[in-house]
Amino acid sequence: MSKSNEPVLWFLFSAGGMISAMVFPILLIITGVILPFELAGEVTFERIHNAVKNPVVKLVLFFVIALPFFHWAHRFRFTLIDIGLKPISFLVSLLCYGGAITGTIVAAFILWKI
Amino acid sequence: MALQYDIVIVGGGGAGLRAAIAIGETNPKLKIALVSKVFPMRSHTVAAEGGAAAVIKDNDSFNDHCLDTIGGGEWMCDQDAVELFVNEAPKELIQMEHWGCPWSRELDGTVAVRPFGGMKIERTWFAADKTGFHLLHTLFQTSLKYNNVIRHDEWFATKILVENGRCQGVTAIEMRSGIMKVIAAKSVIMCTGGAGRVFPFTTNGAIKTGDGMAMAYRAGIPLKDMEFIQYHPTGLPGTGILITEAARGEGGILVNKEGYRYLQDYDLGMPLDIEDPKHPVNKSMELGPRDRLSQAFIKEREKEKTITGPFGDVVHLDIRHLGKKKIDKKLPFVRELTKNYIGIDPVYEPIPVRPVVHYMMGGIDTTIDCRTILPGLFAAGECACVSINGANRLGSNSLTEILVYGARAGNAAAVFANEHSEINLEALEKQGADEYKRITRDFLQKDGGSERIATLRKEIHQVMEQSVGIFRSESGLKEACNKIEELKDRFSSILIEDKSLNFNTELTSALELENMIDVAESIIFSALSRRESRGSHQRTDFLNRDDENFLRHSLAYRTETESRIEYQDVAITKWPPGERVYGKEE
Amino acid sequence: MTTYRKPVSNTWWLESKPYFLFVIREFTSLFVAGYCLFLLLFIAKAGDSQEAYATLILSLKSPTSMVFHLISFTFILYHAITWFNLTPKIMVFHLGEERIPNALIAGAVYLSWGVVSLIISWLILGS
Amino acid sequence: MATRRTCLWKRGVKVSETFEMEIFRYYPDKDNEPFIKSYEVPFRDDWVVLDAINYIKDEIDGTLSYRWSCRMGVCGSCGMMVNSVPKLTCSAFLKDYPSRKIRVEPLQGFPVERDLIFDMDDFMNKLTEVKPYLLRKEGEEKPLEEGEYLQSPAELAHYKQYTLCINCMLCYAACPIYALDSNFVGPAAIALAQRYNLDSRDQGRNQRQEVIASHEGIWECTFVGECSVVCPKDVDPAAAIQRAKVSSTLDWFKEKMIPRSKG
Ligand SMILES: Cc1cc2nc3c(=O)[nH]c(=O)nc-3n(C[C@H](O)[C@H](O)[C@H](O)COP(=O)(O)OP(=O)(O)OC[C@H]3O[C@@H](n4cnc5c(N)ncnc54)[C@H](O)[C@@H]3O)c2cc1C
Ligand code: SF4
Ligand code: F3S
Ligand code: FES
Repeated sequence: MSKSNEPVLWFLFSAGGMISAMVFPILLIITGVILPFELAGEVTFERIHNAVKNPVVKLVLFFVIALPFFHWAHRFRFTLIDIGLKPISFLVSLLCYGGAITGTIVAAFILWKI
Repeated sequence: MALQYDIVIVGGGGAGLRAAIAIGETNPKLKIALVSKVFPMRSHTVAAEGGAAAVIKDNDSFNDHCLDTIGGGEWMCDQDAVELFVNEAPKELIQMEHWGCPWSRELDGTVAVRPFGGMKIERTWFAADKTGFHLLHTLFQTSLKYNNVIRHDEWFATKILVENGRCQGVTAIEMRSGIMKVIAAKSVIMCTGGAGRVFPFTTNGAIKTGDGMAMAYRAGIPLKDMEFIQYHPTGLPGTGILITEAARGEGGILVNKEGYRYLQDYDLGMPLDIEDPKHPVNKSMELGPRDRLSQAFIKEREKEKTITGPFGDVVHLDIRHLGKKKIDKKLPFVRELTKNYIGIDPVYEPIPVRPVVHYMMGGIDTTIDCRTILPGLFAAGECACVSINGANRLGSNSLTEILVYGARAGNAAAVFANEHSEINLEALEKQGADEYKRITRDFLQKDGGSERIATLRKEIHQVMEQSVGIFRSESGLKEACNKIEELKDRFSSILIEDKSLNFNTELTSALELENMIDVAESIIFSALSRRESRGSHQRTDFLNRDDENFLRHSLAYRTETESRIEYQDVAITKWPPGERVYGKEE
Repeated sequence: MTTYRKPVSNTWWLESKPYFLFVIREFTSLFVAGYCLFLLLFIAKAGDSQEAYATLILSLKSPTSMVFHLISFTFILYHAITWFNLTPKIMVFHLGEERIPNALIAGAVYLSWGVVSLIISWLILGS
Repeated sequence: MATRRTCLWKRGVKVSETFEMEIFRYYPDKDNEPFIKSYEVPFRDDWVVLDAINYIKDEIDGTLSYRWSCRMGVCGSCGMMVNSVPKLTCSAFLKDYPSRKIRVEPLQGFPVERDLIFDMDDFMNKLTEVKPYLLRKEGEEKPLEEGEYLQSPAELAHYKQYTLCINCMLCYAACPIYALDSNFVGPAAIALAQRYNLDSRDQGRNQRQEVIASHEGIWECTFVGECSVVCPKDVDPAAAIQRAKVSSTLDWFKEKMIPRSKG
């Protein structure tokens, strides 16, 4: 019935869209001002370090990064097509989803390593 | 080159689509052409609001539906046709349900019914207040299933082709190219709808110019009961947009400028308080028949009890007491229309209304099988007169009629097509060529001309409103006869600026105008000859009903100069003529 | 018969405000991806060593970082708001005949946004 | 006489001089390039744009071609671009354009056949493709004698909104995606498919998915949302499409996760 792979791509896009909308604004505030300017007192390296080493946190972080990559890929693909790159839509898709897959692998690798 | 079909249906409204589906279902081998001057879903059935009547609930009976219809039509209905109609009605509406029509429902999931004017028991099925819209779209969408139905959308039919004493097709202009084609067929069904546009102030859309009636009339087929024209009591001033009778069915009331429910003065019963759980009482007061309500308005105006406004006099239709919730659920379209078109929110303010031309009881004379006197030509819907509506149609009977008789016409035409296979293509092509010549000569290649289409149209409007309105008289009608004569004359010097082929809507407007003049003529002559008052035909010089002489259908035949009127007996089976009783025990 | 078709220019999205806002909405995805990259960097450093992390925090004070964060924040906020506002269109609930009003669903989404943001701050920054 | 303020018909009609109305004209047989022609029209408070166009046709220039019929916003034929916004001209009041600059063009995104008339064939074909009629499984049709299918008001409420489409094509004219790629099935056709999919009496969703769940179906829509903004009947086709995406995605997962789950 599902005639294409669009459902998966759309699912990843939506999940990524939701996650980025929910958590990115607050993360931006934290990494943009709170941490550098110590607005919430000192947050120690140990605290952050231990957190990112925690397997559960790692798993969560993996999704928080990988899904938004797919959100970008899907959306950007259509944006480019809509504003005139339709003739090379295959190439556009390749680059976008390719980018997201690369991003996901890199994320997995980084999280794995630490 | 002629197109060849087994059956051609002219008109893609409710009647035409129902006919097409009927044939599509039972005769998948027959090739059907559905010719319509607008895309089928633009047909004016789309504008019907209130509902469609059929006996479905336990408290109702076929006998009551028949009697309401016949009494409502002041005994001018053919009773065999009414009985057939009433018996078939529930089946047709259930069929619509099975095709997906979103009927409004009771809590238990069965279809809901509402009261309507002139009906003793509530039996009007409805889909909020967009019933015609839902019926038409359901029919149109369902028709897409049948690949033997070939649509010719935006083709304008101009002439019925008769060969060898049989109807063998029509000519039609494909509007996008402007090319005229002969559409040959073994049988033809006319479903072209009404002709409200011959009047200035009407609920009818621009396309309702009586084309089919005029084509039949010119082909020698009589138009029946043309003098009976329904005014709906509640149209919006200015535009003539309809406020459905369902507004009164749900409990809305009509008041004059003093806030008085004036209908009680016109033999329509006594009002109950609007808070009374028994309000509104069926067949009484606001739920009386349309002819009586519209006439009451004129009398009220004579007493200077109506309200004056820039678009003429009005009375108020008050539905405020129903409350926002009920209005939004049952009458959302009423609210949408009044807000958009006159800036009134009926939740908070009464709606100004006045009578407006709404429906043609008369039409192409047909038998109960939808046959006309011309073999091979059938008709159904508002353009036809079988007749179930008599001198005054009851609201919500007509949507059901287009289904019952639409299907019947389809079946009858299929039988006819199966029995008559020979078609004289050569002769038809020649007729087609002549018709094309006529149109080119009279319109497309005509030089000069001085009469604007709009001017002539306005003049017909004027004369119709003045002389064939709610009340008529001999002197007015005679003047109208002369006027029509004059207009026919002036039509020959019509001005056509557009000589191009593609989508030449000036040409089609001219053809419509020609049709309107013919229909107007038949109306005026029929009204002149009927020297009595009955239903919607009220003569100030003949105040009473005259069963002795006029319990008969009038048939208008075309002649060189004017209509020739003949009469035909009304079919009476079980219900002898009696008094019309509203607002009291029968 | 011939027909006329108005050509669509590649700048169609500059020709009307709703279209322009739509394209801006779509372009927010670039900043989403950009911030993803930044997060990766942040995690790599935080998972590495105290020095690496400290250098990163220091660099966050730079104007470049601030400009990056500010612009990203603007676009991602636009993304978040448009996203939440459209959610009720996708999630349709009925209670009997009545449809649960869009405002209620959107309200619930905004509420959870607040809650999620609080939880995240608490988890990262502590009490 | 002016007793109430809100009431247009009572306040009286203001006919304040005239204004210039610009109309898109195109003759396929005479010239290949369309042009804009302006006409001097009375500016009446109670008039809609369609009234002004009718005035032009009746009194000034009989050669102007356009579609209209019901003049009550229900037949769907009078859609045009009014100052670049898709509108039903029978419900767009002149008084809502106080600047008195009105330009009328055919709905955008469609081939123009003549003046304000565009070619609807594409939509008619798409409508046919999405099977907009009630489908029942073999042998599950209820005979007419057994009466109606039961459907509660709540079940009716689930799809009712999507039945309200008048096929006016404003949504197509508003959708940039359709303008860019006319293969896109488009808002109204998808909303109508969804209308039947959500109808408790219908069992034909699988048959519609072929077209709906294809690339040219729901997946081409990028949720611009303008279709719903211009829709005169609040059908909200944008929502219909997004909801179809959700259910098609669920289908995909069901299919992949639970092999052979469909009967
Ligand atoms: C505002 C309004 C509200 C109404 N409400 C109700 C109601 O609540 N209940 C009720 O029972 N009735 C109601 N009626 C009456 C009812 O709607 C009509 O009588 C009925 O719909 C007529 O259907 P039809 O199929 O005969 O004609 P139409 O629907 O008018 O269709 C006519 C068809 O013929 C085609 N046609 C005409 N001329 C030509 C030509 N020359 N060439 C090619 N094609 C042509 C048109 O394109 C169109 O497709 C209402 C009517 C109006 C105007
Ligand atoms: S969805 Fe709305 S805008 Fe689109 S065709 Fe239907 S009614 Fe018109
Ligand atoms: S405008 Fe077009 S892109 Fe989708 S939401 Fe509407 S169909
Ligand atoms: S004329 Fe029918 S919708 Fe405008």
